[in-house]
Amino acid sequence: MTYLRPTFRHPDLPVNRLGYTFKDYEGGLSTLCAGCGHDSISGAIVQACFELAIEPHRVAKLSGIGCSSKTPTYFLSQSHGFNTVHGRMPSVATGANLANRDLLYLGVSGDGDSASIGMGQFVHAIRRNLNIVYILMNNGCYGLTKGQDSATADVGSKSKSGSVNKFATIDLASLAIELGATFVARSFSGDKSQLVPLIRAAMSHGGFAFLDVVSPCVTFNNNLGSTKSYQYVREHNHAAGTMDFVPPAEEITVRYPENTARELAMHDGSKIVLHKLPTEWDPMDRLSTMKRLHQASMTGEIVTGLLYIEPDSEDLHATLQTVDTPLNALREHDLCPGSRALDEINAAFR
Amino acid sequence: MTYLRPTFRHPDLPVNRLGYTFKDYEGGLSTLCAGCGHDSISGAIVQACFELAIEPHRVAKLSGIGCSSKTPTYFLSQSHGFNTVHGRMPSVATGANLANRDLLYLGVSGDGDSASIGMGQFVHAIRRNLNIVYILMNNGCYGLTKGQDSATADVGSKSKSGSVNKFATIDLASLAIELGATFVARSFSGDKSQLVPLIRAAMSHGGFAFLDVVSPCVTFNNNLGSTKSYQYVREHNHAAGTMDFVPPAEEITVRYPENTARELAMHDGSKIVLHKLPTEWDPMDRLSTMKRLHQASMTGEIVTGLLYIEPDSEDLHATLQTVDTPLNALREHDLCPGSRALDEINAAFR
Amino acid sequence: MASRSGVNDFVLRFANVNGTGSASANTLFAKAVFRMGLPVAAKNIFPSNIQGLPTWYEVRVSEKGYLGRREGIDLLVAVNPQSMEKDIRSVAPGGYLVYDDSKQLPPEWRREDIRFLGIPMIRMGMEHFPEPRTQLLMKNVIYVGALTALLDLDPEVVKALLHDQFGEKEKLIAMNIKALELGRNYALEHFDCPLGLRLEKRDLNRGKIMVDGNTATALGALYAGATVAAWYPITPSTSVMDAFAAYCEEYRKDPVTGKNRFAIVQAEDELASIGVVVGAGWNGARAFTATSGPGISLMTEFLGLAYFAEIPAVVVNVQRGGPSTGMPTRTQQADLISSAYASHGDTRHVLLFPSDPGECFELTAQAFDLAERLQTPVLVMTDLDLGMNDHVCHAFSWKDDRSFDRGKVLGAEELEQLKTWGRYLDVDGDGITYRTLPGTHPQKGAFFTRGTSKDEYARYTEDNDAYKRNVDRLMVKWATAARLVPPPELLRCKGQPVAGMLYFGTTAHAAREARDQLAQEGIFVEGIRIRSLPFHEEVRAFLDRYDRVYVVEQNRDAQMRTLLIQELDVPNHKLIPVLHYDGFPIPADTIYQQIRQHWPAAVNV
Amino acid sequence: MASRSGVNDFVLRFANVNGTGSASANTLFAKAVFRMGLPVAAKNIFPSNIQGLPTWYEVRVSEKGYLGRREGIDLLVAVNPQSMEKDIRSVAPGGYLVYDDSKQLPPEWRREDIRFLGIPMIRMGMEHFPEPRTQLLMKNVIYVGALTALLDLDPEVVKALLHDQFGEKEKLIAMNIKALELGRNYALEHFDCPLGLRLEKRDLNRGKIMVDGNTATALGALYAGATVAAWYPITPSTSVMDAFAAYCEEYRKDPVTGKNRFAIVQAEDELASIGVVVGAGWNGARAFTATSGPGISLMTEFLGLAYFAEIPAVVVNVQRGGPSTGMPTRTQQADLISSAYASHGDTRHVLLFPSDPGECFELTAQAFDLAERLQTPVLVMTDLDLGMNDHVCHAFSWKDDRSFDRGKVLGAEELEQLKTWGRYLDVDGDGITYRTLPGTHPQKGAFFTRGTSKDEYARYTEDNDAYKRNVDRLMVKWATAARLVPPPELLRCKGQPVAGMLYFGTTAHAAREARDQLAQEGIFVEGIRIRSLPFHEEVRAFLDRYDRVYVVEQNRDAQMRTLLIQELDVPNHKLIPVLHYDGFPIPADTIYQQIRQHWPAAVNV
Ligand SMILES: Cc1ncc(C[n+]2csc(CCOP(=O)(O)OP(=O)(O)O)c2C)c(N)n1
Ligand SMILES: Cc1ncc(C[n+]2csc(CCOP(=O)(O)OP(=O)(O)O)c2C)c(N)n1
Ligand code: SF4
Ligand code: SF4
Ligand SMILES: [Mg+2]
Ligand SMILES: [Mg+2]
Repeated sequence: MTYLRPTFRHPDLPVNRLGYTFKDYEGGLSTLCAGCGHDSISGAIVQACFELAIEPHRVAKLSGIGCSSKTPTYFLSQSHGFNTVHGRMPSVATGANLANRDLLYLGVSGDGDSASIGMGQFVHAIRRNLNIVYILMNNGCYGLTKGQDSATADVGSKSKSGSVNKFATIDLASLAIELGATFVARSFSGDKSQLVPLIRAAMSHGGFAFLDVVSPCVTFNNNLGSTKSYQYVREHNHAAGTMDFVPPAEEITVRYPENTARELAMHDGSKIVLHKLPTEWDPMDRLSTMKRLHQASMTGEIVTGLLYIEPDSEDLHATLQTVDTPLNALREHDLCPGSRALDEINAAFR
Repeated sequence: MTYLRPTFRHPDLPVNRLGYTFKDYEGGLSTLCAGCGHDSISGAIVQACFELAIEPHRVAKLSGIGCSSKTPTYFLSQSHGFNTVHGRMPSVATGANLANRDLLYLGVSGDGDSASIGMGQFVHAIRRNLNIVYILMNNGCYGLTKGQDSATADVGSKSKSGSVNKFATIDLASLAIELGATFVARSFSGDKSQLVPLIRAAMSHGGFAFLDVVSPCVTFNNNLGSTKSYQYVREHNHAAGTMDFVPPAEEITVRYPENTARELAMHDGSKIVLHKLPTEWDPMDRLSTMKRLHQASMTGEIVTGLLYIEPDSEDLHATLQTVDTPLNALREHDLCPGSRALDEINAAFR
Repeated sequence: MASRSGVNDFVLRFANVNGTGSASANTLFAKAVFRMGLPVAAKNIFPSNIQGLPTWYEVRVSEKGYLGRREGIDLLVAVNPQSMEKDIRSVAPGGYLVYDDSKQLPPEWRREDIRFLGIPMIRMGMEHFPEPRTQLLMKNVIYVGALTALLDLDPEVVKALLHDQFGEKEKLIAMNIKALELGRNYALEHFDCPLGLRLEKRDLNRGKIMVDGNTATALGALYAGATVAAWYPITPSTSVMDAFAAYCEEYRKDPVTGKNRFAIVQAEDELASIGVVVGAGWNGARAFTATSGPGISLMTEFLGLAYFAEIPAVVVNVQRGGPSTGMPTRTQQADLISSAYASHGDTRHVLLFPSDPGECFELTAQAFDLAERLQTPVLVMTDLDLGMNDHVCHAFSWKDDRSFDRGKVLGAEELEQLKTWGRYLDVDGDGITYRTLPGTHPQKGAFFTRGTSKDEYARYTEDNDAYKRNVDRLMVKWATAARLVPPPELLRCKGQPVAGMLYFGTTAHAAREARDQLAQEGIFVEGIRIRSLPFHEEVRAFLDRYDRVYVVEQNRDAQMRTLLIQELDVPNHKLIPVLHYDGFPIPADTIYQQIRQHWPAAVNV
Repeated sequence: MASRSGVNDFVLRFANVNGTGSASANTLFAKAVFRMGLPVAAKNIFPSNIQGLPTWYEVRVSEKGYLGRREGIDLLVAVNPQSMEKDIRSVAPGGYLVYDDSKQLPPEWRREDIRFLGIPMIRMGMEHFPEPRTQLLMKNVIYVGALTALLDLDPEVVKALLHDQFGEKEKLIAMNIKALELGRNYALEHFDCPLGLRLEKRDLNRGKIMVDGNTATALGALYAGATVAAWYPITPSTSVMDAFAAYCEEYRKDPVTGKNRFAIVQAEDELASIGVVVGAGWNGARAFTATSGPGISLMTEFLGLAYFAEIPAVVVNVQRGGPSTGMPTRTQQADLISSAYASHGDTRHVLLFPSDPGECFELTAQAFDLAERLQTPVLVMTDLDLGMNDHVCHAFSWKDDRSFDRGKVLGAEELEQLKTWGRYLDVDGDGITYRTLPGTHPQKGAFFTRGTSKDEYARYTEDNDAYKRNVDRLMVKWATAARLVPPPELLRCKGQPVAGMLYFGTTAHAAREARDQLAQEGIFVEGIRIRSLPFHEEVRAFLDRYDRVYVVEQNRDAQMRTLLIQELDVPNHKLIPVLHYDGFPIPADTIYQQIRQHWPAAVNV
């Protein structure tokens, strides 16, 4: 059952640069539990797309399986979506991206989907620097199968059923940095003011942009003792990698005091302004970030913000040197060598 | 076709503490290419087992698929072996280990086997701290399928066919450390003096002991331009994490000058003596090692030696709190609750 | 229109919102019927999400013991406004609608042909209970209370159940009883109680229990001595491992050290789950996994390895609606071919088909014996209906002198005595060879296990004759398996049978009912319930007896029929498919209709 | 004993060590026979390792064009001491052994019934060439030289081949020609040349080429416009992608920018390979992967998704010996069931069965049309024998006005004009619905693709009727597929046929030869070569014509027979299995023998 929102549109709704209203970026009614963090992330995606004035139909939404992976039905209903199989969204996204380099690829996954069954594909999508915004809705558990611990659950974290996780957590952000990911951020579903600019920045990045968004599961993992509950995350959130995202059209209106901000030019002409560098880590220095993350993991801090960025990274198309025209737009005469060539080929086998 | 070595045994052959000769640790004749690095590693395994005086039949050898994964037939013919499926040895080893905690588990894999198809299982075996010696015979290519680049090939490395690898390498040792592996070392098939003590130390470790051994493929990846050729590795090998391994039976005969050596007590009473700590990194400090490895990857250095160790780690059996008796030795009366209990159980369903 | 009536024979449906605690109230109702000594079947029809979507619970009461699903709802309890309109339409003419009338129904939803019994459940809940969560929960108990009056469900039985359920929690009990009384009194005051439909106590459940198949499966594994379990969560198999873990915590602790005589691993995916099972099986522990369709697909490569390297493994496949992610919360029997022939190359796997929780217990236990005896994977094929719904069945039983059949495993002493031994040498002529476990003997019995071709002595070979000898022996083993698997169960009929009807698993109840329906019209059909692949010899004998055998299955492609033809080479024209595959459990009527049409000339009694 | 003799009709085998450059010398020989206008078949029998193990190369010359494998070696060239003893035993009585006598043979290896022709190849190599590597290589050319004399193989043809092969590399050519002459002269001096067995030029290869199936498959994908390819290395399919990449480098560069009109990804495993293909297919690119059995097993889950979500995908399955890792360097046709019904639930996939490289080219190209027309996976089923060995076949041809059938894809303008559109709405009644590609239109045509149940408008639903409508429509599509797939090929016989013989793929040659053998004894059998699943209507008609149809296949479990019964519901008793599954290509004699035994009364001419 999908509940489509009424399509009635108020004439006075604000529109963005391309004339789209906020509603144009929404999707079907969510069937997630009331209060689920994932719904907030969907909201942030809608807002980011609205603000960036992305043409909805130029986005392709892909996901695996899980509550998180259902969300693409709940935003951007004018975009094609693909709810693939559990843990294998990265490969499907890779194929889709290769077929048409001109769309914006938005991948949504869960911690079960990416850190367990999908680990291999996650790692290799990073290695290929696939051009995708990869949003991980991280609740430390398997929501859709009723709350088992996932591999991102912290040691000692307690789930609603009372079981205590005994295994080390896998920090996918840290892992992504170790593997050479070119854009890595962490955020919290409850902090839209941080999340929206991060999504916008990720969408402007020309490579694998990973967002690990802590997103509490209200039904199975929002209890006392859980390190992925709203309360715990609010108390331990250390929003440090703060930044502003400035699209090409906008001027930077605020000036920052020397040495506290740094401007990065993105692929598409937009800019990222990083703050507070000296006191934390350098988001352009892999090791400094990893060090910070490892420290944080000792203290139970959740460090959020833009963790690492390599602004001019080369994506898979660059590596494979594909033509600029989307491959799916090539026609017979572009592709088929024809009978003359076949004669030559035959000759080699005589 | 397996060629068994002649079983004739010379009466004067040296024997180890348990009375086994070197030959007792050998296996069938290798069918690998002459000069293949993997054969040297097999040799090092034989030597380490001989020196440690391990009872051959108390070892279980497991592997995936590949030239590397064939090697378990070429050593320890008195041990049970299992050549499983491609990339999935870790899960089979996990099951085997759970069934009988009393054997020594020796896993052999290749870079194709572990870094590509096997990535997910590799990561999760580490996460569970499975008690196994995991030897990766790393030649940067797929030997058995004729030389394609693997995910551990360095960017820019050239294979015999002339193709140049365009993707970032995955450094499995670095990855293992990031993931919390409790014993991580790197070595070179051509450096037995380093490799043998490392294998001995790994065998004494009570958890996941990972050895990334660079092992040139003479047939497909030993050419000029390859960063996994004998020549390249010899020239760039930086053997730094040097150590001695001292089994419980032996006394430490040499004394090391203050501050240049450090003794670590292992699970089984043996000791590891680490050298030259101050100048390189601290193998008990994850971050220092990762920093060193990342630096090395910039300069093309291959840092070998004991990279990281956490001597008193808890293995999977400890986490799962299994009984001391191997599970496969439990009998009906240990396992079956019997008819009385069943009556109670039935009552709950009335 | 006359209202539906009848004693101990009706279908009732509860329409709720999931995540609102309705499941326990609905189960309370079904369990109370069970305790009144009546055959009852309960089916939970739930959506593939966690909270807020429509969910239904169907209860069939049948004194005759017809416990398959029956279409046509006699009484519907409607508390979900979301689905109310459709729910109202679903009641059979003459039926009843018990609904929440806290808010008024839109007049256009009214029907003349059913009786509307409005009860302000939500309002009553709000009036009598302070907390919002309690209000939500208690409205469910209120309708159960109303049903005690409307259907003559014994309120004392319900109260006893509440006591059993909450034990010492007096407050909870009091609250529930209060809600129960509220509902009961409201019904007694406002309606003529009981309705035409009603319950009367019987004593038909002696020696019986009411339990779900997954719990029973878990118990089977517990009793059979499974020590290693690996799994990956997937509906509808998850509760197998939940139950197994819970029972292990209770019955498998070392009494002295408190340590575990089991190891359960939540693996990173299904490939790893089956890998763990194969590794443990290779190393001599009884090991199993539980999964559903997508998991089976992912286990395919490993199942081929286990077949060819001859390693015991038990896999529970709780089937759900396919293909692909399909209908994860609906039931089907559509993984027969993908399970039987899982993996590339010439592979065949042993399948077992339990039909009720009692058999889930027994066949799961047997699966471990068979897997070790045959050194091969054994798949226990249940389905969502069996696994997740409560079914009435015979109580579990276990003989205390029953021992595990560990199969042909050579110990150190036996190895000492053997002159020659070959891991794949068929000394007994049954296709089953002797294996050894790692660590058994210092000099003897070591061998190398692999998924490639090998000779009798486990040596790698590419020799074509050796390969052929090996795969031919596997067929001898397959024939041996056919002698070891549980025999089918026959369902005789009173008259002279004119045809056979073959079925398996959860189709059993509907098949019996359909047989009786047909018999009433003079069409006598003998039934056979298959319990395994390979097929037992008796299956062939049965098929030989009839010119027509209706093969009843819950999938689109008549997969069991394919297996029958492939394995027994019975003439295909005589196997007539009777199919049902919409995701709901098969109703007797479906079988009846499809068979009936083949007998136009039959006397209509 | 009389020596074997005959013109243009014998089997020759080369016994070498792998990794010693013998493959190119052996191919040189076979290619020279081809250029002499003679039908020739070459089969490489190699071990599953890289260097140092025995490897054989078998060449059959048959003026009658019998190019299947034939047992009985007439002449063996033995240069591998490791396997020499066994090799000598393998020569048919009356045959010849050309061997390296640089070292003396142990006297006990001698046989009286064959002729020993010793040539000191290694010694000659060492005497005439300085470098060790060259010595190793040239000894192979020396024996080819000897064969020019012994068998009347035209040395000029061989020289021309060397020129073609080495082009400008004069030194290499000179060296090879020197070795060739050395061998030739040695033979002329020491033996009576030619032997009884010999070659005579004919003109039977007009319009033909000699090529391996994997190269042809790659060309098919190239010509069909495949732009995205993802794969994971596995024998024997690897060379499909090697060839595809090489041809793309040559024919698919943008002439202006030099950029690639293709994207090839060596994926991390087979799950990812098929994932990439599914993603690309969903997004409107022609995409494919190539793999073998273990890969198919791993692709199972994704194949189910592609079936149910209806996404075009082309998968080349170069079958090898199973089960499990099996015999990776041997051939079988044993993945039929695992490919046809890959995945849990009710799934069915389209299969195509090419029988020679020409068809590999053509059917691979067609596979892309079918996949897009039918919006479903299409598996091109070849095998190791076809894929990795050189076969003589008709030259590839391509009509320049041939266009790609992209199937029912709606563009922006069509969407504008449509009032209603449902992704899964069967407007044409053929079960095939209209799809749209991402990014097509700002307001219209967006939909959500999923592996779960959905309604005609691609909306998620758990409704049982909607589910059933959908899977029933898939069966309508399956019936449509049966009309679109390539028809079978009939193999008529001269007399009045008494039975049919059904086969496919690489069995074609052996089947023709067996038919002729049987005909000689008065048993006339009409052949039908299947080219697809679902089966074309003509297949049913053929089966209806005969009481007995021999189903010839290279697997143990008669998998094609199962498919025939399942899909066409033909009476199973009339389908008689003729099986061969030892890993070698099926010889005509195997078919002949198995059929012959059913006709004891037949006249022996
Ligand atoms: C192959 C396979 N195995 C198991 C499942 C069952 N399954 C569905 S969702 C899910 C876990 C989802 O967890 P996560 O990705 O963290 O998403 P969440 O629901 O927590 O958002 C699982 C195991 C499946 N659909 N497919
Ligand atoms: C599922 C599956 N896919 C592919 C293969 C083919 N295959 C065999 S070995 C191998 C790669 C081996 O590479 P690596 O692990 O690095 O071992 P090496 O030969 O280099 O030692 C592959 C892809 C296989 N056996 N199984
Ligand atoms: S179960 Fe958890 S993750 Fe799933 S929708 Fe509910 S709150 Fe969200
Ligand atoms: S191909 Fe390479 S890895 Fe394989 S045996 Fe030869 S040298 Fe070793
Ligand atoms: Mg989650
Ligand atoms: Mg390798």
